[in-house]
Amino acid sequence: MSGIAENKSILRCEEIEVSYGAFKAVTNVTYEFKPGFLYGLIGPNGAGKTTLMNALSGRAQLSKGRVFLNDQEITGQSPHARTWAGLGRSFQITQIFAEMTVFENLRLAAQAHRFRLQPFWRPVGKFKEIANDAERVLSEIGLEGFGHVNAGSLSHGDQRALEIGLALLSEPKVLLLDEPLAGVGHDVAEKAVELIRKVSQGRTVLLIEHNMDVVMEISDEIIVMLAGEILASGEAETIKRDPRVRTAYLGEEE
Amino acid sequence: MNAQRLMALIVAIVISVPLMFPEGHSIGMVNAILIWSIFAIGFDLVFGVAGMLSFGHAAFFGVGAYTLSLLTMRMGWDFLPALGAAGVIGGALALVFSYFAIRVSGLFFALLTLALSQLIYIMAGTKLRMLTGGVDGIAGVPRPDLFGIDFYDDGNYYFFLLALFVLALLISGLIRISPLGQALKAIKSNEVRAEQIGFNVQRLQRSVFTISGIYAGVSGGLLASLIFYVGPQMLHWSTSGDVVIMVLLGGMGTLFGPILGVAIFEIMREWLSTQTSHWYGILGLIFIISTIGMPKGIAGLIQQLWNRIMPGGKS
Amino acid sequence: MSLLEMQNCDVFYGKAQALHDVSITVGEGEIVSLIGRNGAGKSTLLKAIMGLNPIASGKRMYDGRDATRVSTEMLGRSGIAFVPEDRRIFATLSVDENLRIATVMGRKGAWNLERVYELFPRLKERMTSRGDTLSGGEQQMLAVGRGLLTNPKLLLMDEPTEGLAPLVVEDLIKAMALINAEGVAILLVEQNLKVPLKLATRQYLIDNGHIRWSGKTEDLLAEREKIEGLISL
Amino acid sequence: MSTIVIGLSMGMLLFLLAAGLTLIFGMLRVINFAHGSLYMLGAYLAFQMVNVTGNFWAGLVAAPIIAAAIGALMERVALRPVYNRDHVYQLLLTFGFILVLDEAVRIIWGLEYKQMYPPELFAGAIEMFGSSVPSYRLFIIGFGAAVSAALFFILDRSRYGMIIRAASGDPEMVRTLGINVSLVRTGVFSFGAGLAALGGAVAGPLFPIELGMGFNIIIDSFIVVIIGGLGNIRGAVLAALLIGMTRALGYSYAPSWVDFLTFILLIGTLILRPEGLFSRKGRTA
Amino acid sequence: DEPESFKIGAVLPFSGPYGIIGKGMKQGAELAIEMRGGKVLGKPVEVTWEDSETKPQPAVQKATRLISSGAQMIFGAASSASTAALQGITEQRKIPLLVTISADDKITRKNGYRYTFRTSNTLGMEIRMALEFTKAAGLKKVYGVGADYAVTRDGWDAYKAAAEAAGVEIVGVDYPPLGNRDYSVIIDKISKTDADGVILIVTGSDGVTFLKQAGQAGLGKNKVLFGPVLQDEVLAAAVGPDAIGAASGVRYHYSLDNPANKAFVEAYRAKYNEWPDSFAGEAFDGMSWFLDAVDSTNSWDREEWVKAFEGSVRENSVEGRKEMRACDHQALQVGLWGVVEKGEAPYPDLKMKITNIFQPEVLFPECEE
Ligand SMILES: Nc1ncnc2c1ncn2[C@@H]1O[C@H](COP(=O)(O)OP(=O)(O)OP(=O)(O)O)[C@@H](O)[C@H]1O
Ligand SMILES: Nc1ncnc2c1ncn2[C@@H]1O[C@H](COP(=O)(O)OP(=O)(O)OP(=O)(O)O)[C@@H](O)[C@H]1O
Ligand SMILES: [Mg+2]
Ligand SMILES: [Mg+2]
Repeated sequence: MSGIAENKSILRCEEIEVSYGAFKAVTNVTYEFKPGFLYGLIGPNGAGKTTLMNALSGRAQLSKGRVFLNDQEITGQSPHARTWAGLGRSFQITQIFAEMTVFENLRLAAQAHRFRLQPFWRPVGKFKEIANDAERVLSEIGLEGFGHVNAGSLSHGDQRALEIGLALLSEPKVLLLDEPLAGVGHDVAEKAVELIRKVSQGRTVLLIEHNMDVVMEISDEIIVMLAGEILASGEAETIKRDPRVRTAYLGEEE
Repeated sequence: MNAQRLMALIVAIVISVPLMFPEGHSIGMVNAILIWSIFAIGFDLVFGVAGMLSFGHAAFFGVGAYTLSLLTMRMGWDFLPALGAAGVIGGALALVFSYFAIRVSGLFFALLTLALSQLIYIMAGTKLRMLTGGVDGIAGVPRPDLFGIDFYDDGNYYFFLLALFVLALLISGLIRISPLGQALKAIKSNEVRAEQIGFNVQRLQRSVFTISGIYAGVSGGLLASLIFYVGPQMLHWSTSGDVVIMVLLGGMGTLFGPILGVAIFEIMREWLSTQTSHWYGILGLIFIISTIGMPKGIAGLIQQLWNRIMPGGKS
Repeated sequence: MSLLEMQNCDVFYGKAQALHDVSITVGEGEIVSLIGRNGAGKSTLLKAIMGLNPIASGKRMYDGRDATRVSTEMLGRSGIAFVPEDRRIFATLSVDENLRIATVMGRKGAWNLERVYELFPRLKERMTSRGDTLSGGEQQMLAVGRGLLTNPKLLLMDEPTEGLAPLVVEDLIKAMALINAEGVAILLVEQNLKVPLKLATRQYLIDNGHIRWSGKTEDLLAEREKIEGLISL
Repeated sequence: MSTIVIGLSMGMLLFLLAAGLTLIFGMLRVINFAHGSLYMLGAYLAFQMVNVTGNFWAGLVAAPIIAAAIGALMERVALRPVYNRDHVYQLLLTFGFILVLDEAVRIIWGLEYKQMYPPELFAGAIEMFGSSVPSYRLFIIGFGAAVSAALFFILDRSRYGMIIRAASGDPEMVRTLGINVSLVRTGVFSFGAGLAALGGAVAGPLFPIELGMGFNIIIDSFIVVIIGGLGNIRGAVLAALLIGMTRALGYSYAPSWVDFLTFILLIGTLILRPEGLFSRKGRTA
Repeated sequence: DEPESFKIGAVLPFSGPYGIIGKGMKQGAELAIEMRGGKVLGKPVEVTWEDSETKPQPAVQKATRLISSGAQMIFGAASSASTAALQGITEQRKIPLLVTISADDKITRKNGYRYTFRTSNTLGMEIRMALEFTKAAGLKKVYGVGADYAVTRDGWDAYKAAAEAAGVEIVGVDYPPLGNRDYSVIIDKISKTDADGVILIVTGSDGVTFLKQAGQAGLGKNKVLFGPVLQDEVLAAAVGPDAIGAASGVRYHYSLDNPANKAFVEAYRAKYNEWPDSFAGEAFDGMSWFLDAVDSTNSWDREEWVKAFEGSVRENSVEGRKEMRACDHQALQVGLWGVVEKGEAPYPDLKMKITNIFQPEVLFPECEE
């Protein structure tokens, strides 16, 4: 178990529900996330994992329930306000600034984090600190040589790495990662896992991943969703053995 | 030197024609180019940089023109404060528009701004006619009265306009490369991501919309004083259409492109119309051909030619 | 006889060369896999086969004929299907429409709507939802289902298991084996090596736009060390 | 009561004017500002046909066909190269079309007004609810209903709508399915152009046929398209009827506010339900 | 130093829907110059024709350029908005502006624009003609329809007050928007009233649309449709047979029986092979008159021209006597009123028949601000 284990929760959702018309993508989810923990969120396709993340980060509207960050209620706040409050995320379907270079992508994230009001009286290049932030993360995500490449022409796997980099730059207390390893080559995946481990130091991470080897290995606690609800949660070993999880998601082990 | 500088040079040449030929007949046209350029530069902040297609800028342009005219003619204000007020009112109206319009995006944004500005157009022509002079407008809009210079002389007025133009260009150039400009580009590129990294998207959009409303208000006021007249035609959506066309023709999202677009548009109007009575059709053909042949407008073409002439000259 | 043959292909993005002198073949009814690290050029090659990336030099032979100049839609009509890595679901179409559009050209074969819904029951549940509201995994299923519904002779699959739950991956692997058994050739790109190792008979290893190695799957496992040395860096 | 009949006819007329735009706008995502010019062209073509053959119906048939051919040409030559660019470039293009079409009409038919009359069959007026309603108005109601039914059948029931919607998002992917996207696009644009001309031919007997006649209807048509929901034929019919009724009532009680009412309706729709008042599904994400 | 030539800058609509106005005006003015031997003050007249696009900005821009390249006078602008815009620049540059079509009353007013002269009708006088017609035709109940803008509203108010004073009952009034597309509801509404006359204060295609639709509903059968500028030959041709019986003010007409007009019509038909429309007639008239006034000064001083023109009287204009009132630079003249009737060759199928000629005394009030 990593980080400072306090009893107080850093992120908490109470009976939240997200519905689209008659369809409920998330129902009645209540959970307390403890500071410093790395949570693995698993479940079948369409179980509502991404939607839960959307609800936490403000992209999906709640039809019921409340969300707290650091005991402050953030229900109804916009995504950027939550980012400012310390909630960062990556997306399952890559969201980058495709027409801009990789460096510019990162610099944007840095500037969004540094300035509440975006200055308009000085060229962006004159702000050394944000360039430094961007450079640092550029090497952290292993894209050193690619600073001047247009983000849109990166290969799929490299775009996934950039995706994480953008989330990191807002220096979040709570980091939500939606399938960061999808499409990342198996050789690089090990490095990526290391990266996740590293960035989870001192922060809370919620990780959605279908790669069971990774999830089981690095999670402090695992949450299983099914049909919009939390089916089970607990340590890796318990979850692995849970018959309900096996039939709904994992399948029989070879 | 790079393509940017080349464009700057072309712009500089076009706008300094009156300096080289002070007796020429081009001053009136260059003055109009300067004024429309201010409008287009400001418009491109919204259109080219932030990626919002507005069909409502005619409202800010026209309202600026009315503001200046009414304040100077009916309230006895001096020109400069009235011009400032034109900018303020243009910006304020843009801010009001943005509260309605920013809730939707893309084509819906374009049509909502269009509808809002048409409402103002209709108002000005009918219900507000006591104020606006109705369909026939108000004639006799004054020019500045400063330092004892006769600005009613187009040659002198040119310098006044040139100063404002340079100022407008500098401010817009700075905004583009500032963090604000970069943030706007980010929103254009990917709104979801921009919001997630912490940009207050709506506030940023509102602010750039307001800034360009100020540009539009000021340029509208200037146009009224250039032609001594203001009328509801300036509020009509086809005025918004004109500025869109100019910016597209010149190259959206570039600093100098919109100016080139304005220049071509105005020169075409002046020159072609003296050549043939079929100039509308020819202008149409030019639009069609340049859309097909110049994917990024004149600015793009210059960039492309530059790259061909100076291979490997990456900037 | 080989169904598809790419001969000495070069592909560029602008001035940057992404594929160098690449040659591969896929036999009738064969599963071939293409592996390589991120940015190696796998997707570029699949798109080149589909006619979405122009081939600067080299040849595309399909079904025994020179198809270098054949357009994407003609390739599609003559039985090549493409499941792209970023899914490319039609956002404004419903799930059902996303599938039905693949049947418009009416190629005959074993696949029809019912069968796809059987393979991915989840899609049936979401039948009327718009494509862009689907979860990532659901979109992946949809992309695969759409590819199948054209009843192809050759299926190009770019990371088809990305984002799928383990159970669904198993179903998909079974389905691929099945359709292969029905005579469809598959060219498979996968990061998750388990899948190609299980399914493919032959492997191509691509790195930096060059084919570095090709051979039987058994050989790949046997010569593993030597092959890893072939990959740059 | 007669106001309702007239309102209905105004609505159907609006629908006929806007149908081509809905189609092109909704399906190709092309903001065809030249719609008004095609409409005008349709009126002139119909006039010409009537002049030559003396038969209204000949004009009603020939005008759309010729305009469709011109539309196909426009699409092939000019629109095709710009699909994969930002949609805004189509603005410049369609503005160009306006000028060229207007010039062509000016060269061919000159500046004088032209006129057309309703066909014999619908020349008179019919006494209804204590007013005499021109029977041509009743023809418009019937004809509009027939056209909308046909369109509904062709578009919503057939797969063309589906293909076009898919292609407007990702044409490349549609091509991989073996579908000839450009052919479908040409078809849609040319069909839309034909519909615009049909609108012009139907409107010919009601309005002066003149060079400026296309300009005003663009905005009207946009309003119908937006309120109805992009590319939604059923929505367009309902929206047109709604606006027709609103206007008819407006003209009876407060004529000078008619334009306001229409715009307020549009603004309200855009703010409250940007996907259109009559779109079938709520928009998601 | 005298210039080489007498330069006239003409700013008229040539492109777009109003091109027809520009064409008529150009032909009329050209003939006026030709018939005086192409000379003024002994120098050849040189006209530069510019397209105003019916928009104020291009109009002013082009006028500015014309002036800076030496134009001695500006001729034109068709729409009142463009004319108003031109007044700003001509006043500034002290260049005479000759207006022969724009009808907005504000263009000529007491102590208004020193350099603007209008030789053609004002809307105010045309409204008064409509009033005189109402009385002459014995209409008792009148319904009004006006395009919704300032000039028409003012005109209507004036008409209403005077008509009521003369014992005419005003049944109702509607102001549909300018550029209105469909009058059918209003027509239906009017048909249900017992009005015996309908005054239409609309121009151009709005009037055409109304008459077409009114014809289809049979409105004209028992009501007289009339208006200050409702019809002329051009517009009647656009309406078709439904126009027959509509009564309207006429700005100029080729059928006027006086020697000057006969000469003009003959020359015009010889040169252009068509009947002069009111744009051509008014332009011819204004241009000849102004150039005569210039010639009479024998001077190149524009102030002299202004002085000569104001107060000048033209006994033999194509419309009879005209007098350029000094106080507001508006030409006093008779008002022509006519009705659309079927025409026989060589006349067009539908032509105006002049039914009334009203004297200036009843049409022009005292000069007022
Ligand atoms: N905006 C929306 N409108 C309608 N339905 C939606 C919307 N967003 C999500 N859904 C539905 O909600 C369900 C849950 O989606 P979600 O993306 O949360 O799944 P997930 O657990 O992340 O799955 P995966 O592992 O495939 O990514 C899906 O069935 C999806 O179709
Ligand atoms: N549209 C593009 N424009 C320019 N360069 C591109 C483009 N797409 C890919 N590239 C470059 O071509 C190379 C090969 O990319 P490709 O997408 O084929 O890799 P890949 O093997 O599929 O990788 P991944 O496993 O990450 O999907 C990469 O260096 C990439 O940056
Ligand atoms: Mg998900
Ligand atoms: Mg790839």
